[in-house]
Amino acid sequence: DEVTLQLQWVTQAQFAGYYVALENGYYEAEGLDVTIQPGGPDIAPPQVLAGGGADVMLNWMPSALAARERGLPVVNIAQPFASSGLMLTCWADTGITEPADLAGRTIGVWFFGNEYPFLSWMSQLGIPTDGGENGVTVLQQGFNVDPLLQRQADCISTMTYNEYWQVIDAGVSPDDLITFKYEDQGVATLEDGMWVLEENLEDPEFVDRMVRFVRASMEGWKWAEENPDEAALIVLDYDETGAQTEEHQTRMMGEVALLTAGSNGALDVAAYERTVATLLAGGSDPVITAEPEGAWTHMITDQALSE
Amino acid sequence: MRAGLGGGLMRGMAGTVHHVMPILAVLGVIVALWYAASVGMNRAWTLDQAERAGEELSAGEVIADAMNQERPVLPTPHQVFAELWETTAGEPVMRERRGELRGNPRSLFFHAYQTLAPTLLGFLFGTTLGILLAIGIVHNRAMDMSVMPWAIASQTIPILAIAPMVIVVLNSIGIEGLLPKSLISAYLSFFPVVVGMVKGLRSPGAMDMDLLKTYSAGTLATLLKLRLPASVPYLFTSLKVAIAAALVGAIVAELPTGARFGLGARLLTGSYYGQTIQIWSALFMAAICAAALVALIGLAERVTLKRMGLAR
Amino acid sequence: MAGDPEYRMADPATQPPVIEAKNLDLTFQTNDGPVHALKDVSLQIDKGDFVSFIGPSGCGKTTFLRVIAALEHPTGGAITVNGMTPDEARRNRAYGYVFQAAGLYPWRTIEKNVKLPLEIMGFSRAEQEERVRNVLQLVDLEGFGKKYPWQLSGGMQQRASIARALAFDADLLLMDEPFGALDEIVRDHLNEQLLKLWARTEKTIGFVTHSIPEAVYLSTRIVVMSPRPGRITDVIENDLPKERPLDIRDTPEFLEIAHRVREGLRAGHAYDD
Amino acid sequence: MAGDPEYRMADPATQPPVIEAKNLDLTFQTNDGPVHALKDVSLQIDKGDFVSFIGPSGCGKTTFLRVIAALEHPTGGAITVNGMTPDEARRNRAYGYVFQAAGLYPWRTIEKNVKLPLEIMGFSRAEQEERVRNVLQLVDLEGFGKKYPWQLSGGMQQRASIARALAFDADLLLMDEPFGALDEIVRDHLNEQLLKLWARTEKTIGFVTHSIPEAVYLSTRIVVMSPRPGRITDVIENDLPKERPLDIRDTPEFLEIAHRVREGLRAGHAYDD
Amino acid sequence: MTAFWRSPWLGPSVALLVVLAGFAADQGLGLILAVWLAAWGINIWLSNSGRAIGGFVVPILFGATLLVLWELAVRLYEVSPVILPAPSAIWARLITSTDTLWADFVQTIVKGAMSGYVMGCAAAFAVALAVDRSPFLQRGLLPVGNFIAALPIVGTAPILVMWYGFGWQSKAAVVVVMVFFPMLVNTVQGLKASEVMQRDLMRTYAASYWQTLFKLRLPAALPFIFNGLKICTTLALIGAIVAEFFGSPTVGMGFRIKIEVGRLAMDMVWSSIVVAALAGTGLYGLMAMLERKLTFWHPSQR
Ligand SMILES: Nc1ncnc2c1ncn2[C@@H]1O[C@H](COP(=O)(O)OP(=O)(O)OP(=O)(O)O)[C@@H](O)[C@H]1O
Ligand SMILES: Nc1ncnc2c1ncn2[C@@H]1O[C@H](COP(=O)(O)OP(=O)(O)OP(=O)(O)O)[C@@H](O)[C@H]1O
Ligand SMILES: Cc1ncc(C[n+]2csc(CCO)c2C)c(N)n1
Ligand SMILES: [Mg+2]
Ligand SMILES: [Mg+2]
Repeated sequence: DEVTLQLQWVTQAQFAGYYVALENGYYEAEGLDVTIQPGGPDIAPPQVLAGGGADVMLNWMPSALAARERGLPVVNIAQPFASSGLMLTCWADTGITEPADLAGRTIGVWFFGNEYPFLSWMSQLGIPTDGGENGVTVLQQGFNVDPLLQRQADCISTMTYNEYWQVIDAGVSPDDLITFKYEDQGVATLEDGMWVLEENLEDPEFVDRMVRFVRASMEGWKWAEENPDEAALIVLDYDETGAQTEEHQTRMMGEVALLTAGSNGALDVAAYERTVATLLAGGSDPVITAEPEGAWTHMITDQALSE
Repeated sequence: MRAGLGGGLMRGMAGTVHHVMPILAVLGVIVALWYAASVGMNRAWTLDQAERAGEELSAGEVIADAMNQERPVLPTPHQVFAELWETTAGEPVMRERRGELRGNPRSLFFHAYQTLAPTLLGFLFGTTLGILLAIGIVHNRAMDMSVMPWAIASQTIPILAIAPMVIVVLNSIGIEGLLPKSLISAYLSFFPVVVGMVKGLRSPGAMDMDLLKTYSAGTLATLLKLRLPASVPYLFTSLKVAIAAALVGAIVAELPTGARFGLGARLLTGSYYGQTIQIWSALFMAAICAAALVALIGLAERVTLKRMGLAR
Repeated sequence: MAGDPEYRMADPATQPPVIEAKNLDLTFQTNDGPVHALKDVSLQIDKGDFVSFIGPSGCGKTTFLRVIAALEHPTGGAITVNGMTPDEARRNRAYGYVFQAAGLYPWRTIEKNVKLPLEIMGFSRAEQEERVRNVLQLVDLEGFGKKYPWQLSGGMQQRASIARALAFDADLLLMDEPFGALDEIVRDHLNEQLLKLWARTEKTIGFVTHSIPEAVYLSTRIVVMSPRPGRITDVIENDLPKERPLDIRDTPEFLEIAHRVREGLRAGHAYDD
Repeated sequence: MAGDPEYRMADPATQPPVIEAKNLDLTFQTNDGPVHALKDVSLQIDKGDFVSFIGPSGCGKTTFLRVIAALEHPTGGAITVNGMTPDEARRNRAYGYVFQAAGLYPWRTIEKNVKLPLEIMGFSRAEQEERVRNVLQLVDLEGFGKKYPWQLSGGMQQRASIARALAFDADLLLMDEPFGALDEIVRDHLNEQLLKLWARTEKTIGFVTHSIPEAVYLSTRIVVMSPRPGRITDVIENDLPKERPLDIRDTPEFLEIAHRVREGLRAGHAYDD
Repeated sequence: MTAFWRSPWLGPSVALLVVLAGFAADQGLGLILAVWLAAWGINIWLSNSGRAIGGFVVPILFGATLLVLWELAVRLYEVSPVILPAPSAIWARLITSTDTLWADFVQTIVKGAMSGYVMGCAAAFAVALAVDRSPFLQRGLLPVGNFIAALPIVGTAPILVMWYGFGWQSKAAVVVVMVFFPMLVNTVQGLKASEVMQRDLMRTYAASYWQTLFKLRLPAALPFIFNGLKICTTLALIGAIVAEFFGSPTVGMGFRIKIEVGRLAMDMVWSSIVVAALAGTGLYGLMAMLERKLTFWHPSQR
């Protein structure tokens, strides 16, 4: 049986579990022929899903729930990432020590559906996001750390497992930086869940395929957590751009393992509700306007984990 | 005989020198400016680092460091060329992977090939479409009035925005691989051809047209014997712009196909990981390809015009 | 001006007139007002006629020839060619036209330029070669077939364009100052050739020239025109015998006709000398 | 052929020769082999001379004029203009050149086309207007100044290009078949005007023509050329008086010279009739 | 035989056949084909009727047809609005978002594209003159210049954003790089376009370089220059918009398109595209109008 998985970023250790499952034959063992499609800054995985280009997508929950409200009914079937790796990284010498100091600063934010957690956070802090003395000036940050290094921004968005280390690799010492993890600020949202179209779940054959897919994927994740160095090498091997370095991927794998460690694949309902609460609190322009219904199911993970 | 041969050789060499010297001179100036700019732009970082480490650097040390950073703001020429060299000459184009011989993702040649294939195919599509549209526009008033404004509008649609949709839609009906990329290439390259060819096909003078009228030549004969030959200089000018556009199209199209391989993917991943040297070497490879393609068309132009007796 | 110059009796035994123009008017609209290029022009040309048009520059000779060939459309009056509209006649490939300027296609060699109408009219390869060779010889351009137009002198270009118009056998030849750029000797030579061709093939020829002797030597009728507005002021019958050696030009009959033409011409000019 | 046609005694009282060509050679390289356009051409032209060039088409008349004007460079021999190289003379704005084809700029009206050299040579506004008016009148184109070239007949375009060359007072006028597309009457008129201008201004004129009477009527010397390779076969002195009414063309002296030119010309032609 | 294909009935009968074939294959397809061919027929009739309104009505009718077809296709085949919204939905969104769209327009088109367009074309023009003037530069600068101009925008945009910041300046820089090459190629080609005799005339006047340039070569080059200017209008827009994908403040058409794609608000995306298309057509039209005024003498304009 064929399954196409749409990643939400280029091939990197963030998706190690899936590559491991592919490389180690876990998918094959489940009778699956899996294609992994890398993503990129201009690919909206929900769109690919809607267009029939993939069976499953990985997505951050804010973006997926927003899509759901826009009339694309997607459902979370598994959540390998237990916690969020998103954080804000600032220059320490700007004098920022706590979130309230962000007022009046220039901050780089990822858009493309990834701005929602930030906007919620700011609205909880009561800081306007349209510039000015007491507000923050938001820049649409390209997906690298140049704005910080060039000091075009005082803070930028980073992932614990990737961009933060790029800043460090650029020769900045951790002491020169101050970071705010979304987890610590209580505004964390779930990342990298597996989502499918709701209508497909009515098809038992599809459900069966997904059960096997999730099971094999989680097997891959657990192997990757235990063998981070080998997992990084496997990812490296699948990188067709030839741009990745072993050092960076190994470290990324280590950090990612921390985020997936707490998950067996089943969605943690409490975390889900926290995410929804954060998103509903989105201030003047909330990400979602109403509590979503049926946006997740344990049907797949229940079956996958029971056998 | 020998003298003649030697003389010919000497003249050939003199000719080469005559052509290469100015290029070298200009290149020299650019490289010098480039080094200066590199040092200027990378210096801040070196000084920042030194300050944080509490060191004092001499001017020489600052320059040396600024020219050899690992992630410079602007890499120096020698860094870029070293990278270019390593990723072309220093890497096999193919490599063995799980018993299969595949393209080696660390070879820039592999990526260049992945980009050039859709470029050429797209250029072919685009040029053909452009010429056909121009022919239609010149011969049919309804097309002239209705197609042109919409062709213009089509070009103002930001390609990067619709490329993903195009790819998604094509993927969902089972078209993937070379074709979607080529279509985006074609989309960017047809327009300069339309504009140039409409002008070219309309360029014959009144008397040239009248002559054929007295023969009662049909539309087709007029097209073949007069309009097309007269449009050749316009065609080549457009083709040069179009092939560069086709390359850009192919690179753009690589981003929403999941940035897997090709020079575009290389550029992009380079930029995610802040590897400026990789960006610049990919950029150079792309420019080398474009320049080579443009030069190729220039050559075709010169040969054609000469054969048509139009080069004087 | 000779009585009613516009009409003469058509010989009832012959075919209908090749060209019949009645009260043609043609006005060009330009950036500074209309130009009345033809006014009330009536003329009948029969099969086998050799009609010369002569008149000061700008009097509408070219315009009239273009109207005949359907390259320009009159703003008033009526014209038929072989009983059809000029447009229909054109579609029947009735015309061989020599333009006032050579108008060779720069991307074609001389040979290929001459071949152009033959290709369009679908002559066979062999026939094309044959005809090209013949006409290039006729205009004394053998050996220049492989050259490009810009490699030829002005006169040679014009001869090439004459060759091009002669290459296919159009029944109606319209020639706009074909021999303007040629020297007297070549001109005499080509005049003779043209007369021979005409006598042999019974073509109808409309011929614009600035040379009075040329007009008198060649034609059966001479149409004198005058400018602003362009109109026909005189039509002179030329009853010299059809057989015309070059030295006919020294006979009193010849000089007499030439004199009449000159008088007609002078009348249309502003200079009173 | 008359003795040694190439040299004649320069009047020691006058200035050095305006043009002095010695053994000029010019070969064009073309796609099918070299063309020998000028071979061993030697000629001296003094200030105030009016020299006509005549010869079969393709014999190198245009090429020779272009060499004088530094538009073409000889592959052999030497030439000086006013004691300088042609290029230097050109930089001193020694030339007024009328090309064989009109060559008007399509984006300029007739008036503006005539104004072109005046603008370049920095005449004052008022002077420009004045001169344009004068020369347009001279060539009988008053009232057409505001038209664009393609709105004029062939002859009118040619007259415009003559006006353009006359507008500024170059000492050396080079005219390549300027009157080719004009009818006899206009041509006579312009011939007279040109003679008057020449007599009044002492210009030196090089004049290509295909008309033997025109050459004889206008010039002080007639250079007969012959093709393949292009060379000078005869130089005929014309000792008709400087004052030349139009009917001088019927005098025996005139006809005698015309006859000599015709003989020289015929010798260079292939037709033996 | 010739009479057959000239017959006025040929077109309509073929059209009818095509429509029938379409219906046979698929109802929706048949309907779409019918609308298309009917509108096309009206267009041909209108444009051949030679009426003055034709020039205005025909393109609009053509566009309206496209829109109707689009709407039909979306409805008949139930295309998901996250893939392609219907024109009616786009219109609804467009008229309620004019403030945002206007701000984006000013940021991207007026500040980014137009300034870059002017600078880029002017620079290319100046370089073309220099290159044309000096054979040394012609042989040295042209190949190198071509090479630099061939650097693809997706690569240069991030770098230029890094150098010139997130504001419109970096967008203008991208546009400069983008329009440079087409303008250069066209201008250089145009400067060679004058005829030999026209140039010879100038030589006989011993006209200076600048005189020849202004009085002969530039006028003769205008058709080519306008070619470049026209192509560059659309390139400038694409450049400015695409550059915003690589970093921008929170305003601008590229920014808008990008974030709204992420939010799957395709109606807003298309609203921005509509604005871009209108702006591009307007700029192009402006250039075409200027061209008509200044090169009235060129055969292609007569
Ligand atoms: N396309 C045009 N637009 C405007 N006016 C024109 C056009 N063509 C010709 N004319 C005008 O029409 C008149 C007649 O021109 P035509 O070319 O017929 O003269 P012609 O008798 O052939 O002169 P020539 O002997 O000089 O060739 C002239 O006054 C000319 O200016
Ligand atoms: N640019 C060129 N390239 C090659 N051959 C040329 C070129 N220009 C002229 N020729 C050749 O040189 C010879 C002389 O040409 P030129 O134009 O001087 O003749 P001409 O005497 O002016 O003739 P015409 O009276 O027909 O104008 C011709 O055989 C012509 O083919
Ligand atoms: C289209 C798209 N682009 C970026 C992200 C956010 N994101 C997910 S992983 C990652 C890189 C981490 O190194 C980023 C930026 C997204 N969700 N979707
Ligand atoms: Mg005429
Ligand atoms: Mg000549």
